[in-house]
Amino acid sequence: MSIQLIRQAFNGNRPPPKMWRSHELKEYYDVVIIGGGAHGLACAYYLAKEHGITDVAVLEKSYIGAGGSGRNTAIIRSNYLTSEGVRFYNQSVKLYEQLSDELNFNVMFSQRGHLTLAHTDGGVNTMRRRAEVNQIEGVDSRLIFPDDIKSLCPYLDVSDHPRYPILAALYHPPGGIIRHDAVVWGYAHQADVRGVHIHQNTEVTGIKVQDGKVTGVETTRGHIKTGTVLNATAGWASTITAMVGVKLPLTTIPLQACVTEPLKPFLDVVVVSGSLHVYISQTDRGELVMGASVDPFSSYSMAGSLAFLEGIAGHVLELFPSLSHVRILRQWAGICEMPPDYSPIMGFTPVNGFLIDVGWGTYGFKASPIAGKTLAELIATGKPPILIVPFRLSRFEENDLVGEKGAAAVGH
Amino acid sequence: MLLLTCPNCGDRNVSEFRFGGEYGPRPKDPSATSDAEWANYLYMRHNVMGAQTEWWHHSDGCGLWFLAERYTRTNEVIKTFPYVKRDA
Amino acid sequence: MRDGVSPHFAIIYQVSGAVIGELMQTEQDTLKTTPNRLHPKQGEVIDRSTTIRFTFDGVKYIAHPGDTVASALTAAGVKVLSRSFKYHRPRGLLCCAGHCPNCLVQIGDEPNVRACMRSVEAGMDVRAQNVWPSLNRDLLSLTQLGSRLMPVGFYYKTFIRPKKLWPLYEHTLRHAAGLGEVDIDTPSGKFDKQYLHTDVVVVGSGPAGISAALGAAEGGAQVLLFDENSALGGHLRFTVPLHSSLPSQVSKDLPELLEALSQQPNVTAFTDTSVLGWYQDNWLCAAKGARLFKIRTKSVVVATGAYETPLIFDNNDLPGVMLGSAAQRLLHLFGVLPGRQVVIVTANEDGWDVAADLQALGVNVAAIVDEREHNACSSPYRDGLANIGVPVFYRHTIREAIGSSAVSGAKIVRLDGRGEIAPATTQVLQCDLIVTSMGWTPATELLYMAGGKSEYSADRAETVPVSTPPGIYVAGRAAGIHAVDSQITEAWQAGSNAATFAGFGEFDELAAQASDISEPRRTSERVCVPGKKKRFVCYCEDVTDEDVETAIAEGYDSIELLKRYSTISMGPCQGAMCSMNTIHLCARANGRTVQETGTTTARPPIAPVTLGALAGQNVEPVQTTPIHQWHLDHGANMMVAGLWLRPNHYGDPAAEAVCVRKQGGLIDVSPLGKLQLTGPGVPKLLERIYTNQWHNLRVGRVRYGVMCNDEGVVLNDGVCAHLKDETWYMTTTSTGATAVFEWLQWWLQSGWGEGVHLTDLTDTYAAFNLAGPQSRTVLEKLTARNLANKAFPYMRIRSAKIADVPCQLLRIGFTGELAYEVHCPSGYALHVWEALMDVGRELGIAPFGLEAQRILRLEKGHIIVGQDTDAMSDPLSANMAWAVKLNKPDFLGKPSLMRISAEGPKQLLVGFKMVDPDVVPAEGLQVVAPEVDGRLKIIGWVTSSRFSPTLEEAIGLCWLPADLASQNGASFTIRMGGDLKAAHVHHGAFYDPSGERLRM
Amino acid sequence: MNTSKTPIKLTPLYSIAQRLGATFTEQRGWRIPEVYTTLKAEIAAAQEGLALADETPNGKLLLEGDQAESVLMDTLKLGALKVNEGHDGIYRLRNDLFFISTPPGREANARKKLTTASAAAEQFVTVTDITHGRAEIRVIGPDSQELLSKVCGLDFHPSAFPNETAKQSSLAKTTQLIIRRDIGGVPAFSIIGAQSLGAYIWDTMVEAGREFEILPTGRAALAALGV
Repeated sequence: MSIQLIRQAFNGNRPPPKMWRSHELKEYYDVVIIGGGAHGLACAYYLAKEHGITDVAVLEKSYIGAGGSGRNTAIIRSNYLTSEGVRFYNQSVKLYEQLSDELNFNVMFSQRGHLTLAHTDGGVNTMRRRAEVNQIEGVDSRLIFPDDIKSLCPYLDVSDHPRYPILAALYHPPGGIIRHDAVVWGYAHQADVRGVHIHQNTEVTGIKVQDGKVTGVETTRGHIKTGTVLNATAGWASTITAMVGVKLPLTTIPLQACVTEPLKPFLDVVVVSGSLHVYISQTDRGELVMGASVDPFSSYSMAGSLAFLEGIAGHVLELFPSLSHVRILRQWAGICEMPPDYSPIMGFTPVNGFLIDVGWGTYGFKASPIAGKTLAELIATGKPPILIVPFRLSRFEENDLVGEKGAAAVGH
Repeated sequence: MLLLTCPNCGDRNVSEFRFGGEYGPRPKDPSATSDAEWANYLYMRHNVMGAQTEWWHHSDGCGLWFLAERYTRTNEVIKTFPYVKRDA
Repeated sequence: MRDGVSPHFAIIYQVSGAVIGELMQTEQDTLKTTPNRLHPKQGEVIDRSTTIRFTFDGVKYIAHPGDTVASALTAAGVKVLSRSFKYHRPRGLLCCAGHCPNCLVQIGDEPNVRACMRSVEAGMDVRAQNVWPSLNRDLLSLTQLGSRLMPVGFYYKTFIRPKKLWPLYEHTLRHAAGLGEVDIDTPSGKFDKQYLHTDVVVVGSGPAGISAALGAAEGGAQVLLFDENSALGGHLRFTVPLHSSLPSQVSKDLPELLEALSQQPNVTAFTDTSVLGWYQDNWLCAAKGARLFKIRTKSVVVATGAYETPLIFDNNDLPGVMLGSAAQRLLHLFGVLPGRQVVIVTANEDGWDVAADLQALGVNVAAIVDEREHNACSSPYRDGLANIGVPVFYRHTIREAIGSSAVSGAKIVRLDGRGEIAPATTQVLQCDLIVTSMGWTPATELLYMAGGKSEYSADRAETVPVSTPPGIYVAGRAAGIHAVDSQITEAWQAGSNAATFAGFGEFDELAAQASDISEPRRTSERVCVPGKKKRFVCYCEDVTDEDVETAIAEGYDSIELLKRYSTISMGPCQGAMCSMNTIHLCARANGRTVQETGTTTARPPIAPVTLGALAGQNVEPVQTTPIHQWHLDHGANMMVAGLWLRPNHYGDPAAEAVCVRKQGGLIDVSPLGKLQLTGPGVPKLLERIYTNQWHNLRVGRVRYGVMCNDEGVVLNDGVCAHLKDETWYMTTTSTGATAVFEWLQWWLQSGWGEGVHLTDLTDTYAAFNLAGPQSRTVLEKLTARNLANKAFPYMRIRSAKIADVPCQLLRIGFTGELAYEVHCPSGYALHVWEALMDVGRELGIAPFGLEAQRILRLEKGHIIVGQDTDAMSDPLSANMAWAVKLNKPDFLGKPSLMRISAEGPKQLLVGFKMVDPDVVPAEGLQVVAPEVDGRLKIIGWVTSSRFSPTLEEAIGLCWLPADLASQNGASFTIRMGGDLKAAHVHHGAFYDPSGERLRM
Repeated sequence: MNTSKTPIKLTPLYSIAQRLGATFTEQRGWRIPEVYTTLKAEIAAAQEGLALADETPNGKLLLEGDQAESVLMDTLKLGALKVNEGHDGIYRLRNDLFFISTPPGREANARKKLTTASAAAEQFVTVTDITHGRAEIRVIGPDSQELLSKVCGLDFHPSAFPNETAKQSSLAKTTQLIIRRDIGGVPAFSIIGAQSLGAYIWDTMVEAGREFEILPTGRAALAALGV
């Protein structure tokens, strides 16, 4: 029990402390971060905490966490295909493991284990490939077979199913789920405590560039002078980057999710099926949170579709036939900016002082702590940390794409 | 569900179609492009939040590839039209 | 009106006393009586002629057909139906309309059923949810003792340290949370879907909905009318509408409206059908039991009514605190008394209606507590109720519901001139029922989803629609119209406008404009009466008004942040009961107006819907070849390959492979993509889409080709034959057939199509590969065509009759043996296959499956696109450089391949053998190099591996760094389990490297 | 060279019919169910309820080319057809693409005629026989519209889908050509799609049609109905 709560319990009418404050827009900030999601706020926090850079504004056009940070299905894992991906996300998981303590805010990271199912021989091979790469990189991850799958997740149908038999699964014990909003609020609070200005309802309308260098930002609340701008706007990244005349290799596509009514706990692991395009977990409150692959066409619209609900219901029942009476309570959508190689784009752009933290596709939330930390280091030192070098924008021109694409497409 | 007008078959549910991405023609003379120009063609996208010209394929219908202009924020389709080769 | 409607007026007055008497005699010890059941009355939906039995937590109850679980239990005097989510407080009926969480129960294997909406069925096993050990003695309710330590968001502030205890805390939290249970043995059930097309959809069948449907149908439009209740009529089914200018006529409104509807052939009505959401382009979704409707309409009338808004006061969640409309539903639809002694708390005439209703049916009205001044009340019952001595407290409101597990009294309090609680004015009234009628929240979810907007009207204390998108119309209470005659006239016009929008009749600008309806204020702005105990805003999540204030003070001050932090409106009611009250509280705490505070986004589904209904009938396409049944009949082990079901083997794949090498085998390769290209432009097209040369391929010849995209990534491979002058026949991989067809269609239609026609013949021809040294002998017995090597060499195509069937023969194969691919019209497939098998059997030929084929091709070092290559692989790296002609003019992928060629590939796909021939490294294992610090560096990976039954050793393909791969015999190590196993590079085919056998 | 059997053509629904215990007849070299249950019941289903028939033996040609229309007009004296319209078994699917349906066994002749005509006219027109490539399943009966509304998003109301029109659409997640071909005033729809999906489509229709007591109907009943 925290002292804070006990104090709050017996303090009678005294208002609880503010998590973050409101400020007038200053004329100048050392660093302006566009996007008040988990990435932007984490970067602000690490800038202040690790580099002593506190003259930072985080500009959010809506409320903090309104975008992908509050719309994802809150799955954390590091069992990627490439060494670059595994190393990067492994650091992220390690930061997440310490995050409640670091932020003094329980983000409820539940490392309950993560299962990726394989339904074909090719799928089994890909899972084995990932397990091997993971193990070599020191990440707990292994291939398991139906008996073990059944004992971890009794409700899965591991029978000799005609259409999508479960042949094996990649089991990743440290993977799990988290309370995504809490991550946003925790970072926002600790950034605020260190002097960062969080400006909600402040939309960027333009970026000033002189002689190839950023000089300021126009907002709906006025002009800000600055020499360093970080674009951490995820789905909207292309629209912000277009303000400095740079084109990105991104396509914005909605990603949808839904949640059921609360049920007594019966699903203890996160279950993912690539072939069936579904992932499912049960929150601590008992709801099933379910997501699918990105929508079939690009859009900035966050209106969900019926086709998504129909598809995911069919696929969930394919895996868990006993859930046919379970009711969907709510659906929603977020937007993702998909890069061609399913890997982020982080760091410098041709415009001096304009940095990007984009290309986060469907895997951005998982990376929030490490993305924030490495970008803070880049901003503070001017040197890209080794972990994010593979993710530079110039890789596309250099024909040096990241290999995560290898596993993502082509399914013979 | 979005209704899309196939220039051949008329109004159909969008689920009958396959999205073909933002319109961006292949360089006329690929051998004369620089690496940067080629990368621009392969990877870079306007990705506008607004009216976008894009390819669609009536894959569950007549098999026509055609173009649409659509507002990407609202998904409102402004118009659809068959592709016409500009110059041979 | 067409089918779908069952008028609820089939009233059966006779009580079957004999049946009940019999029941009472035999089981009087256990069977619960129904003390709260009233005498029969008009309009009730129960059939008193029979009685059915069900159990609730193991106790037996009786019900009549037409009863809901909740009405039957209330008739029996049951007040507590559930326990709350967080504090496990007892909860009873609140809305009786399926909108709140208070009556969620488990019925059999179905969790979270709304007891007030579910009809009783004989033998139903109803159980309370989330209670331990029982509903009436739920020990988890002890959590409220610590509720001061569990304010809103308490879990964010606790259990942070020590970290290792968090999993334990989490386990406890999880098991205290959740509602119903999933039974692992639940059968998958029968569900289906139907598409509906119409001109106008009307959602909600109250007086407004029915009138709108009639108005639209009159114009000639086809109308679908939906209602979530079991009968049409909306609130007219259980209210006596007196607030009309035509009091003598409106009592007949419902029968008249229903009669008019039954005369109208253009309307089809659906009861028990919830409209779940509006999606783009007027695409609606509705659910009726196990069926999902997907509806395309031209226009929509939203006549969804309103939710009655609960009042927030101390212990406002106590069983026995009920909404006015809930009490009326119980009385009129089910003949059930909600209580014996009632205190009515109100701010409008609706409360007086309820009072009159209850009084007339024998409930003692202990008091009417009206927050308005005496002169503000215009109820026609005012004097009547006062005259018979019903105490009325004007300018009073309720302060607290008294009682432990059910209401036993009400504490009321006077309001001063400013509407604040006047000190020392508290009185306690005895009662077992507290009914609140404080006003309405329009059910605007559908309107908002469709893009409509509302504004808050401070005069009315309600939101009223201010703009609707084209084709969307609002009527009735959803539009802020409460008086029944206004509802009917306005809705008629809305329906008529909807029909006009759908193309029926001329648009009448003047008539189309909604007239300015003057409505008296019915809704109180007072949403909360301060006090000292718990006051619930959100019943689903146990959020109190203090929680809301605390959250706002902490900084969660926008409505969206407040929702996420407090979880208010995120439970089963999805805000139906709490959203308006929350906005008021949020506005007040922030010192802003209700309008400025805004609302949260409305998200489908409006009513919770089962996964079964959304999934519908299981339709997952499966493709089978024309001889599928033969494979099954011959013991084939089938595997899924894309959409296809194909034989993996017939028992012993290694033996099948050996048989092909020694005598021969026959494999069904019908799923191969087969495309016909005709026209003078074909050679030019082939040059552009393949990486090698095509213009010089003569008629009768076959060539292998690789297709790349412009990134230079391998998309597909296969052979293409030059059949006739302007006719070509292309094959693709089986799972890539559709993709290649669309790919070619794209290039043809976007500028490269001149002089080319493309036809997909994948399904028109079956294809069998006859491979092995005996294949020529077999085929010769079935054809007159000269098959001699000279007449029909390797990589040629010939037409021939095989077993009297006209076929195309291609001398190609994946196995490295002399082989013929027989392409025959699909209808003849079984005939040709059986003819080949009949002849071949004598020569030792056996059928073989995909596994044997994979072994055989690996022995030849052939790659499989998609297994040995992935979405990053180019042909120069993937050992296919021989099929790339960089010196020909532009083709797809050329600039990228030129660059790769100039820079040199970084990785190469290459064959390998193991040093220990019995060790087969599984596909997916990594090639590693130990570093100085002992760590392993990944330098490649195994894409294919098998134990070769021909060579009797392990062989495989893997990706390696180019310098290593280019040295034949170079050693490297593969990580297997904890060990590193040695392997070496092998250039060329493992078997018959010179390729003599296929040219025999 | 030895051949023991005369070649016989089987439809993708042959095994299903065998399992249902149908009796078979031969139609232009195709083995086709004669009766599944009783002739009377099958006729009644088609006229009053819902029947399902395998008509795969019908000839099927594709005619492609910008000049396909003029070739058709010249050879068959056919009037102009709009897209989706049909006449005498000829359906326009696109400006440059026609689907031609012939009685069983007539496809070869039709093909020859059209090929000759396009060669004579020196037009670049491709005629392809896809008879073996497509399963053709006809649903017949007053309930057929309702049945199709369970598996396909098209509007099957006669005002939106008149007799003798053809549309290509998604049916049960597969691409199908749907032609409305009423039989003596009774609504009927031919569903024409990849033969490899034929068994799947048949099973899906049977499942969806259970509530209408759908009945497989053989050649005998169709003949009695004048098909």
